[in-house]
Amino acid sequence: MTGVVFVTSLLLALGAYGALTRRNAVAVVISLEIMMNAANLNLVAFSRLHTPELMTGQVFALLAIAVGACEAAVGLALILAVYRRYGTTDLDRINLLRG
Amino acid sequence: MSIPAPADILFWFFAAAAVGGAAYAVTSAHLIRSILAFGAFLTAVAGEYYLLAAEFVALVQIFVYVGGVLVLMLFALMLSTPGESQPSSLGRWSPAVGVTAVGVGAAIMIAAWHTPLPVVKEPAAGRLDHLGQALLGDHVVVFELVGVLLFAAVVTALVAVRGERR
Amino acid sequence: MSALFTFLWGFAMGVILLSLVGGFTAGFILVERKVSARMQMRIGPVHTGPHGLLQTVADMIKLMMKEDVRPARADRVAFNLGPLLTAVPAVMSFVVLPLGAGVVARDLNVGVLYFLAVPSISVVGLVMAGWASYDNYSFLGGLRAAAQFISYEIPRTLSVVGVVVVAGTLSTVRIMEVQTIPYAVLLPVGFVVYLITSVAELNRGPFDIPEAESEIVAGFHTEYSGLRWSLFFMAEYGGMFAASAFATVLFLGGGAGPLLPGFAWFWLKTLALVFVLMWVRWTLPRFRADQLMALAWKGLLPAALINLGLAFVVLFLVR
Amino acid sequence: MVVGDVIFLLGFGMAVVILPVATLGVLGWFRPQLPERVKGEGYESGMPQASIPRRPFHMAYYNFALIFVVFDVEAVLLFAVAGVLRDLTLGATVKTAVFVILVGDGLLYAWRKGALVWR
Amino acid sequence: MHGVELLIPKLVLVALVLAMLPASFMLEGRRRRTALAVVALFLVAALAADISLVGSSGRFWADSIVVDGSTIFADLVILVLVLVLVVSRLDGGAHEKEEGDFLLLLLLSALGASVLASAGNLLVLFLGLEITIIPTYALVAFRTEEDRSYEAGLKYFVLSVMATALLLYGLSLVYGTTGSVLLPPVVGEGSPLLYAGLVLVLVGFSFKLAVLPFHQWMPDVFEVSPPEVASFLAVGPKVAAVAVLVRLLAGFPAGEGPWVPALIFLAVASMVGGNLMAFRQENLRRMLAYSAVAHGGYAVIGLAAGNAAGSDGALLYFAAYGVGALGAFLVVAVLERGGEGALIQDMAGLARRAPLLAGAMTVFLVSLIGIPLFSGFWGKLSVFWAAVQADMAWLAVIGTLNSAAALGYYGNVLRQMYMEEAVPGPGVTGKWGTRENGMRMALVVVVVMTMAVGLAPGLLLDIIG
Repeated sequence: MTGVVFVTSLLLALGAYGALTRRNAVAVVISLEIMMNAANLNLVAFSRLHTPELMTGQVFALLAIAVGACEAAVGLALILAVYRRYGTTDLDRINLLRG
Repeated sequence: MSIPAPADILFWFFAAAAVGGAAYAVTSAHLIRSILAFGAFLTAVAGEYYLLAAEFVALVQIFVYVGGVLVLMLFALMLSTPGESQPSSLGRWSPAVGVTAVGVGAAIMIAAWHTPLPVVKEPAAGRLDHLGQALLGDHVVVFELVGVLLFAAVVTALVAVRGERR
Repeated sequence: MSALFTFLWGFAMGVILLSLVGGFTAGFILVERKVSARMQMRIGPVHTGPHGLLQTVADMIKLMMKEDVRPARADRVAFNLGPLLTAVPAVMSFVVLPLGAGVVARDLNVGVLYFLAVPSISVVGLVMAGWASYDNYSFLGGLRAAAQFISYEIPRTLSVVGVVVVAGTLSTVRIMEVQTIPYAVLLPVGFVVYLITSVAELNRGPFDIPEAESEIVAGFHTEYSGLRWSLFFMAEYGGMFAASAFATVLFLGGGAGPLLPGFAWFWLKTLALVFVLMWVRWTLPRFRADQLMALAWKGLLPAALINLGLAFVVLFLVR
Repeated sequence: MVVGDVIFLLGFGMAVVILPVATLGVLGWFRPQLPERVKGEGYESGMPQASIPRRPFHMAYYNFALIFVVFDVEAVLLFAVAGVLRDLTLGATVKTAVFVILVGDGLLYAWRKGALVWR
Repeated sequence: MHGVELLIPKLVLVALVLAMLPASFMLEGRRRRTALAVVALFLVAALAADISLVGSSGRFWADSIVVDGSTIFADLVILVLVLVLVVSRLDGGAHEKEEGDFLLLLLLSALGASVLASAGNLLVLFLGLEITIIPTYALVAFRTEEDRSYEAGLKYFVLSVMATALLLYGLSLVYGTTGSVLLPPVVGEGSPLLYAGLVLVLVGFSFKLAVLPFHQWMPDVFEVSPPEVASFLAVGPKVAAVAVLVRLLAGFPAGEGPWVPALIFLAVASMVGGNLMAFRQENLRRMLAYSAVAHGGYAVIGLAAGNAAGSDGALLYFAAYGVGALGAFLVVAVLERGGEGALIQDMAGLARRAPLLAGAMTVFLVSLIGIPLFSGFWGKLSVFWAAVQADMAWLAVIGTLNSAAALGYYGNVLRQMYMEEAVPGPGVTGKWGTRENGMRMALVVVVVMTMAVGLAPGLLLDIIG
């Protein structure tokens, strides 16, 4: 199972890198979802380590998938609203706020 | 050297696909390629779930992420490309972020290396029933609160998109 | 070694079912042309082969040998992947489909969910094809197809939930076994909702807004030609058969029936449903876009929820 | 046997992907390939393309897509409990009904906000 | 179910959320005032129920939901917060055409915070946090007339989801290494992976608490969101987060382990950094935002101390700070509705233009500074005292120095109000600066609370128990 943590930490790092460096808002959301998925994979894998019949990890993963979907829906709604006002989804070009 | 079990081979196969997909999704300059790679990533992760005896979670992943979130992203893609499919270049300070991200990942890996984890147990028989019973038993609060969360998400999303274009 | 055997077995089943879907497509296209011709007081294809039976074969050869045109400004990767992403999930869904009593490629314990989840990938292919073609008609067609697909996805899924509630299992094979009374009798609302949504998800008439030729030429596949184009057709006709067979499993008791063997009953029911779908297509006029959406969200979704309530009541009575 | 399932699906999927791709590839050798400038243009009923097919479109698409994702989650979570309701008490059914009502509230909200109207 | 009365405050919130749908017809029509008053009455009832629960405790649904002193305390703070905001909007206010949406989102978020505060396992913790945060994305971007509000909303969203993802990853590691999702976790020996998970969880919560260096979203959000939202964000989610953090950290051995220096770093960085940046702000809301970052740092001192006094102190801190912040943002709301500018120098001569409003603001600012006999003082005293008890007196010293420094920028506002001449132009008029009775009532209530807590802090400490 250590292998799983290796893979997921790599995915987490990749997602974080993307979320901080991509300029396109949709790409940022993709990166964020990659991070959430890394955590989900952990949860499912750990479900096999401790009392698999309780399914705690899998319930957690289902919950996290629901949360991920909600976040994506809300995030894309915000991207859409921003697009309608700024005419772009490029985060670097959306900067009326200082600081 | 013994021949690795099929489960191990498959695990690393899906892991490689997931990491490859994620890496491509994060670095590709074309948004459409990013979305495609993200889809491949999601499918590979679903494969891992299935392999880890979480077939229900795997299919939920396909259903919700590939059939839902990915479609939403394709819709948003149509927004982001007025004119040509513009390459979305990476930010200026990417090397520093890259080093930090690698540092975090490496720290977790090292921690994992030094932590003995329990032996993997056999998947429970009748686990689909167990899953349903857990959702209606021990975790019934979670189940109902997910209902509240979904309601909140509908309200939030619809409030966020409202308002006329200027 | 058993792992390798399973892999090869899967591969072989893939080849078999893919050919089967190909065959269905060819057959159904011919039947549909004949059926529609009768409904419109025409005679349909007659010249190629006896009674025009070889018409589709000729069409297939033509399609194979046609030039594969791709618009110059199309996104190459997405353009090529679009049809594949539409057709492959449609064929993949056949894995859990029991074609007659006990004949199933693989009886997954989450079969019902698998059958609903995997074809939902198709919509990605539709949008991608429309987007990648770099053509106004394709673009609009892809959008319309996606909006329609996702709108009908929810009532469709919910109508199946009702069946699972009553049957108490997610395995397609088990559902056929425990179904003593056809669930179409117990859950009539769910059956109707399932049929309507299935037609709509396949973009078939009267829900063929995405490819309404009088408005947007051929919709998302305007720019496709040759074999690539025929993949879309495979998805449609394969999906039509799969939806009918699945309805037989879920609502019509599978192979149950008097006198005839289960196998025959299964195919009879399925083909009857396929015929109904064709009948509907050539009888009803096309919906308008707003009517289409209103039907899905304000008509079928509440109906599916009512069906779920009905399923709870049935569950109470059965126990 | 989950590993068997995965292997089977992998084999199946490979066959289903490889066959059409191979057919496309092989037939590519026999097909005519006569590119022309006009063939490469987007189809617009015979006229040159009047507008680029990359424009913001109808708001309604988004409203539906946003609501869809949420209800997708609801529907799929119902499958998790639907299979066991038969074996459990009435209380379990009531709990499921409460869940459906909570999310159904979202539908009512969208309905009232006019988000379900194709404008 | 036994002891169901313990859940009444939460059930009232659920009922209100469900009732918002039919009620929004009234809220957005002519019966708005009545509808809002009914909502307020329900909140008062929930509050009364909550207060009557003081001293009792219980666990529900296989320990998913835990009701104890800190839960009741957090519920109290959240309910008071929402109640005051509802009262302040009785006679209108910005976006009254969308009162139903606004209130629904606010109540959903409050419900989430209440759930978060009573989380008994990691799943409910995560879910409660998400129900709290998701509605705030729309609340932050509520002002359609301002482009910038959407920009702030999107940036807030990105950082917040990132924090959520890190938090979820951390939670997964905690579950994986301890084998249980119950709170507090059964740590036993501890292991590197568990500690890595805990650090990730802390990073996730740091974003939500907006402590340095994870504070970037806060100033933007405070600058453009409706003032009611800013005040809610400054207090509600944070007090719930602290309540659950206390429960999470209770499983770990006190005063040792790698997270203690991490917490100390967060505390010192936010206090110093927040105060330094608050000095440079000319915009009143951004100043309040950076000062909120600093206040988050003070509260973290309590967590870092790791003793009972510290965890109670951190909770108390947010309550004591919260009334001041709530009041300050109500004043901001009055100024905004009166057409005043957003800069601190726009408040020049407020004491002459609207003496009672200026007086109220003075009380709030004095409380925020931490001068004795006002609520903020007791918050600071309790966390500093906890630090001293945990042999971290130097932390208390840094904290005290910082409070003294904060006098500078809060004092600047006071100076503008009392010493400077008013610039002619549009602005608030009347003693209170507003003609809305609801707003006046809300201001009076908050002033009274600030003084009452300041004079009798024992009231609050008793609730935590």
